[in-house]
Amino acid sequence: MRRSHEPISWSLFGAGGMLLAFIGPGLIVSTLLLAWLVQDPQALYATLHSGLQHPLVRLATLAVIALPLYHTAHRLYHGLHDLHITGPTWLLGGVFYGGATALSALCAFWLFTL
Amino acid sequence: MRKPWQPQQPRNWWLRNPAYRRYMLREATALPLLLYTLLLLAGIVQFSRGEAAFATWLSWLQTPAGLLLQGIALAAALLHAVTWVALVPKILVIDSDRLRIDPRHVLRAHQLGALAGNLGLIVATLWLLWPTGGA
Amino acid sequence: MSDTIELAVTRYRPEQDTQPWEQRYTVPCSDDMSVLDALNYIKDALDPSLSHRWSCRMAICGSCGVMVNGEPKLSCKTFLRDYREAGVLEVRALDNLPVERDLVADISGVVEHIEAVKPWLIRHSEPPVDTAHSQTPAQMARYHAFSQCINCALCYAACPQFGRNPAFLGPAALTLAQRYNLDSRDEGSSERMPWLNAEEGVWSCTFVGYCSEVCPKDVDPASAINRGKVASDINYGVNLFRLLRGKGDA
Amino acid sequence: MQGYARAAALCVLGGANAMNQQQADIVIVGGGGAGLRAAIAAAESNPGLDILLLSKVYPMRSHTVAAEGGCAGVIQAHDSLDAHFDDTVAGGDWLCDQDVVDYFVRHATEENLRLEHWGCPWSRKPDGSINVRAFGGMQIERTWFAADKTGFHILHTLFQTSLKYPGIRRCDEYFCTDLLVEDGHCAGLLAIDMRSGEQTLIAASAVILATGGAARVYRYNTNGGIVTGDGMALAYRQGVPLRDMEFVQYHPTGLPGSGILITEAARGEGGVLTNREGYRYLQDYGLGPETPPGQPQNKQMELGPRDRLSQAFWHEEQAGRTVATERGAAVHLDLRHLGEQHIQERLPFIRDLARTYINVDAVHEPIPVRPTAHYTMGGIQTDRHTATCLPGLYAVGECASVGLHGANRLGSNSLAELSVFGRLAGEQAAERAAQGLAVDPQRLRPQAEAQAAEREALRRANGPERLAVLRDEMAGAMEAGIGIFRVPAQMTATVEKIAELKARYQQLGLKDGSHAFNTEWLQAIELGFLLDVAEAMSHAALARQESRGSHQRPEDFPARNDALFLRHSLARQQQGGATEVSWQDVVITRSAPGERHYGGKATGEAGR
Repeated sequence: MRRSHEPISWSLFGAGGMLLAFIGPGLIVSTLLLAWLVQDPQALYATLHSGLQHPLVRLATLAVIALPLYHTAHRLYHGLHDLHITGPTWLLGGVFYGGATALSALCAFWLFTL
Repeated sequence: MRKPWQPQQPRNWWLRNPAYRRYMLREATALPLLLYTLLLLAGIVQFSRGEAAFATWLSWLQTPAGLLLQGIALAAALLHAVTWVALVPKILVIDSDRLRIDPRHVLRAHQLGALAGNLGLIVATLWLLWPTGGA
Repeated sequence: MSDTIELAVTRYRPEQDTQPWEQRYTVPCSDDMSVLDALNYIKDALDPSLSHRWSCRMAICGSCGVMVNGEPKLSCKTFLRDYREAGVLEVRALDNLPVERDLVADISGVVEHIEAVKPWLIRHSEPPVDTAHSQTPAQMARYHAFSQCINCALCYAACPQFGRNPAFLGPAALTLAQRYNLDSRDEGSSERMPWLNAEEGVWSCTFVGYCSEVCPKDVDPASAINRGKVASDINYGVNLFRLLRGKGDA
Repeated sequence: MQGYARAAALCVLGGANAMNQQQADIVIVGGGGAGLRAAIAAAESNPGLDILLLSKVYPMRSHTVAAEGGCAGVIQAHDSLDAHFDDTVAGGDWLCDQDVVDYFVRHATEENLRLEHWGCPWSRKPDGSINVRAFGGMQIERTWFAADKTGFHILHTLFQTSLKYPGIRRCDEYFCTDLLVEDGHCAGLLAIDMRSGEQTLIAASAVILATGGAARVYRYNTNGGIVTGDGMALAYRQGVPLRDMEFVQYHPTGLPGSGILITEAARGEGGVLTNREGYRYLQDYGLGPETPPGQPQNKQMELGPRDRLSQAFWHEEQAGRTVATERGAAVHLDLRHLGEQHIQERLPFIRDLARTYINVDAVHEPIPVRPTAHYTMGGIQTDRHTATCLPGLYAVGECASVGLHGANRLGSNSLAELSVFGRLAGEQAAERAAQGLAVDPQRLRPQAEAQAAEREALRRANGPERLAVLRDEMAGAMEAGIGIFRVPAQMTATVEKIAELKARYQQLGLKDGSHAFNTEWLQAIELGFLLDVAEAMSHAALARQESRGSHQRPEDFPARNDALFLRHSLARQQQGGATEVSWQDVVITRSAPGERHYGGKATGEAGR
């Protein structure tokens, strides 16, 4: 029996799922609140900007983007299998997990070059 | 003289049973959550491009499309949170000679954690908005 | 006793039929009649050519699994009274398995999967013949639910991933591997992990969870498999660490 | 009906001569506890052997799976092998072969421990050691248990353990129809591959029959549909005697209607039996004095032997003191005083069964129960090493009569028997196989083909008689004539009825002419087996003119008669088909026949 490398993606999926369960709904309510309540975007920008100076905050922000990316990519990748939508593994894996990785890397780049 | 009938799983297998439909709905939460995550990612991009760009992103949030996406994502996130937390005690089982935690406690801890995490985030946001916002 | 119910049974006779078809039977319906009683009534009184498996009629031998109105059920533990409202009972062979004939599914593939995972107690050394291993009730409780599997294969009929890919070891086999891995007397988990670690092992499972819903013995295979994922995950990490130190097995 | 005609035509065209052929060193018929244990023993004693385990169901479906209460073996410090010996011999009303009982009690514990080493989840005490419970007729607690699914766990442990021996291969869902005898030796068998309907000749140096009991000859029984006496009939047809067939155990607590088993462990744990008036009637039948509910005393009241308890029910029913239920007369098995926690821990399956099948929650209501046919004490006559008089043929488990149970089996002795004698049978067969006594399958071919043709003829039979009708008439006749109490006129009527049914069986007509998984065909063959077993039972019952253990003739021979009948009955099918009953002496080594003491009197006996 050949060892599967699924543990990597499953771990990321699990971390993302847990994160989404713990802060997902709260996060969405928060952006809705932003949309409704924010009256001074400049002040908000400044507050966020100063907050993001701390590397741990940047790391946490990266996690909030990257882990849900992996989580959703994992579910959608398996969802295609469930829907009998097939394709070469390298292609589908590349699109979903590669996409999540690429976007996470970009996110990291933007965050750490602020 | 055997000639077994080989059934093929139909593509729409998941429509045939309520349990499967619930499963597919749970899995489908990933789509709006992905789009929402991309929206957040866009926020970071805009943020990195400066104040004005960030304000634009904030205005995107208020467009009907932005609100719709957030509404669907909120429903998805709630469904995800409920189904996820319910499954945790079946996966995370702490039961060894040295340490045993009742699965009910594992469940309760995660329920409280999710409640605290989400409500805490909302409170924090409100607190963040208060001085910068109107009040 | 004029009370009756209709059974729509999916027939398949390999020597005559090219594909399954439906045959309807009207059977008496009383409060304590099981679907198995109805099938035996058909066999004895209406149509001896109907084939189905059964034996113990007390939900312990695991022979009589069929689909009843689309759900995998032990026919001996499913009662006509619960379908009076529906009027018609659709009975067919277990889903996801080849159909040998009528309601007889070919479970040989499932049994092969069960055999594959080394489902026996593995010890480095045998204990003396006149002593028992010690095992406290708490240690037994750790695997006890997973040892209750009767191999009825309802969980395989419930599992869309097995339906999609019959190479998937599936709920009962993986649960049995976990049953021994979690037994305080066993020392063989390293021999079973390769089966869990494989794509066809725990990693084909997407936690649909329906296997645990249909299990007539409350075994909870979904939990067993997903705990197996945690075990496999840790095993992967340990193996990676060993590889990096130049003595891995992958 | 056109389909049937077309199928029949196809069968003729297909021809009956497409016979498969296999060879093995040992072939074991039956994949229950005894068969699996024999296979493992053979593989362990000689790993080079080719052992074929053939079963008409997947092994884990075998009826061992339904045994609930437990498995005997002396383990407590204050218990002794002598005590187990005495209980077994007295329980069997001195019809046990005492050398066999001696061997059995000496090996039972060892075998239970071996099952433990193989992973059997025996219930434990808080300190992690083996727990035992009280059982009927046993003076000290020595019944090992795995909650109330002991047979299930033993069977699955053995099945799973058997998988690790490369020497053991299986033919699952192969139905053995005939034994093949060449030069006075059992040289193999003929079987139907149920999935294809093809006949298979299997040649072997040794054949072990481990096919289980035959309680399906009765209308109301605790047994699964597969328990049809196949092995008994296979041996009987080869002239091997069936021994002590008149002794059929009625289990005192089956569910009314279905006969589903409610384990004796329910009483071992402290459940009590009451009649319509709520009175614990067992004290009126020599089993008293009444013990406090929930505090069972060994060998008293509810922990008396099964034959006595079933007989007490019969008397209560005659006196009109039973409870009328919609499924017939019953008494109440009351567990309520044990409390939910104890019931859930020790008797979860019983609670589930009662809830599912009669909508009674044992925690809140008493369970209605009645005696139902449960176990055949008799079977294929073997010596104390499981060999039959036909060289090369061994028999073990419920299908065999090794001489252990006598006139009444004690609960929990039969699960231990599977291991103790299953192992012995496997080792004996391995020894024989090592001598290379295999017959060339080609030589068996002519007789195999002749027998296969007979089976084929049955598949195409188009007489007027209906399978289900014959089966039900047989079951009714056995219930009436060879039940808990046996009355001469009814017994004679049953003997005649079985003869009539055997004649009508020749006029059978089957509707299904197909090959693949043709269960009508298989059931017809099973009915043939059942009728042979019923014949042996009824003739032996008629011949035993005394009352002993489970064989009670209150009208004509109400007492035990050691002078004439301290002997095993041997029912043998003669060449012409007639049944002849002869007698064999019982082996008595150290326990002279005495009175069976239960209830208050048991205390005196327990000391010896």
